[in-house]
Amino acid sequence: MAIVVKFFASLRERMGCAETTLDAQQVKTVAEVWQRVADGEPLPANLLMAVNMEYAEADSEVRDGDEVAFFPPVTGGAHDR
Amino acid sequence: MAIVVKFFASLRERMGCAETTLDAQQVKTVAEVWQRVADGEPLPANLLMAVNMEYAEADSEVRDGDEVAFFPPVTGGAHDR
Amino acid sequence: MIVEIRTAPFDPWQELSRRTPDAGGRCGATAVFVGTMRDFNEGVSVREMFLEHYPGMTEKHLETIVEEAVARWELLDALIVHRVGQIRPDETIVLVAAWAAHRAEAFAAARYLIEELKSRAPFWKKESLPQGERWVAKNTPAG
Amino acid sequence: MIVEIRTAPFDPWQELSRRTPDAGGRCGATAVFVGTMRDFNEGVSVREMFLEHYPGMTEKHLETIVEEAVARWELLDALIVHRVGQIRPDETIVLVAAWAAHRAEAFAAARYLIEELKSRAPFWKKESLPQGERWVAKNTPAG
Repeated sequence: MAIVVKFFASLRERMGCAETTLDAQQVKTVAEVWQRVADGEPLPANLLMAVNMEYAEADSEVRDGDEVAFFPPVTGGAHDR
Repeated sequence: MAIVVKFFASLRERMGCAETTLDAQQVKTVAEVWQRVADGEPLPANLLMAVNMEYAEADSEVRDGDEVAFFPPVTGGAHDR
Repeated sequence: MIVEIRTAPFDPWQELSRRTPDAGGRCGATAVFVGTMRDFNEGVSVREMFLEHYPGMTEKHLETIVEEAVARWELLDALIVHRVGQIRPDETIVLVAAWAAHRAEAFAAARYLIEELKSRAPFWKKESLPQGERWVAKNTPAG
Repeated sequence: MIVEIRTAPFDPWQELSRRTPDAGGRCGATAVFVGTMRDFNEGVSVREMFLEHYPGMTEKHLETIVEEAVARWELLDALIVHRVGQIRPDETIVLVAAWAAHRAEAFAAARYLIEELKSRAPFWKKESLPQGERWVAKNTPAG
């Protein structure tokens, strides 16, 4: 199996891709996932992370079959303020 | 002309009438209107009063052509608390 | 600005469908409150109620409340529709709505409309209970 | 409890007509908030916006928010319907509703639903301005 990595919104555009996969043996934490996909760019301070669709932290563990996501701060809801 | 006097809700039932008229020459204030219509019963402390559809006080003046109303505390709005 | 007293049942969502103002891109937030008749009040079962009002004064009073809300929160529009007469459980008693640019104003205005309406507008409730009729003595606190 | 993501325009009042729970005399209060797209944001004219979400996580998150509100205010029911994709001015972005016995709970729950949704749920806005597109950097305060 593998780890699926997803990017959203402005980060998706910047990465030039919405989704990639990693060999699970190469990574143990979300931070390590970021290192593998970001070409050595440090983890942006305000980036949000999720593992299996729950918010996670940089040191959260990842395992084979997990879905890891990175995205900018949320800006949803109504366009009312 | 004359002064029209109205009663609402439990007061209307207690007075046995929804509306009566008074000769305007006999009364100068809301309190005097009450005295004429209530057979000498003192003005109940929590009774609300209006002159020409605006809330008024016992000592508010009344004039020929005015509409004076007496009613219990309001209990309107939704039945939700 | 709309204030209406109704003697027949009405559907609040149909009212809102008809009434939503054409705000031309300026309306970001609509807050709505609907009060419905419950079949239970202060521990007793209520089969029906009669809501009395003071024709003329009640409308005037509701209009004042709406004008106050529109001015205070710079609303695009506001609405009160209120039932009177015989009302049964699950029927709508009151609908209030506030249209604003932003949600804080819309929520605050809708809350103001319903609280002012309950504390000041001339309406009186008489409940039909299994043991007979009773005038409701006074509103319990807003809670 | 209903949570739905929509890719096409929807009418909030029609949704509410279809969804109003049969509360059997127990519902005294319904509070509703509707967020609509404005054509102006932070001083610039907005012609259109694109709302991105995280399919799966967004729904899961909204369901959690609804469950929290229902538990905390003992709601009879609650609802969130949210648009995604290309959205034009005057179209509905979000509808939240809370059904309760009493109005204080209904208002508090509706407010909670929309504030939590805005601060935590995975949605991202990209605005189409006369001078080009821009991702909205972050939500301004609830105010």
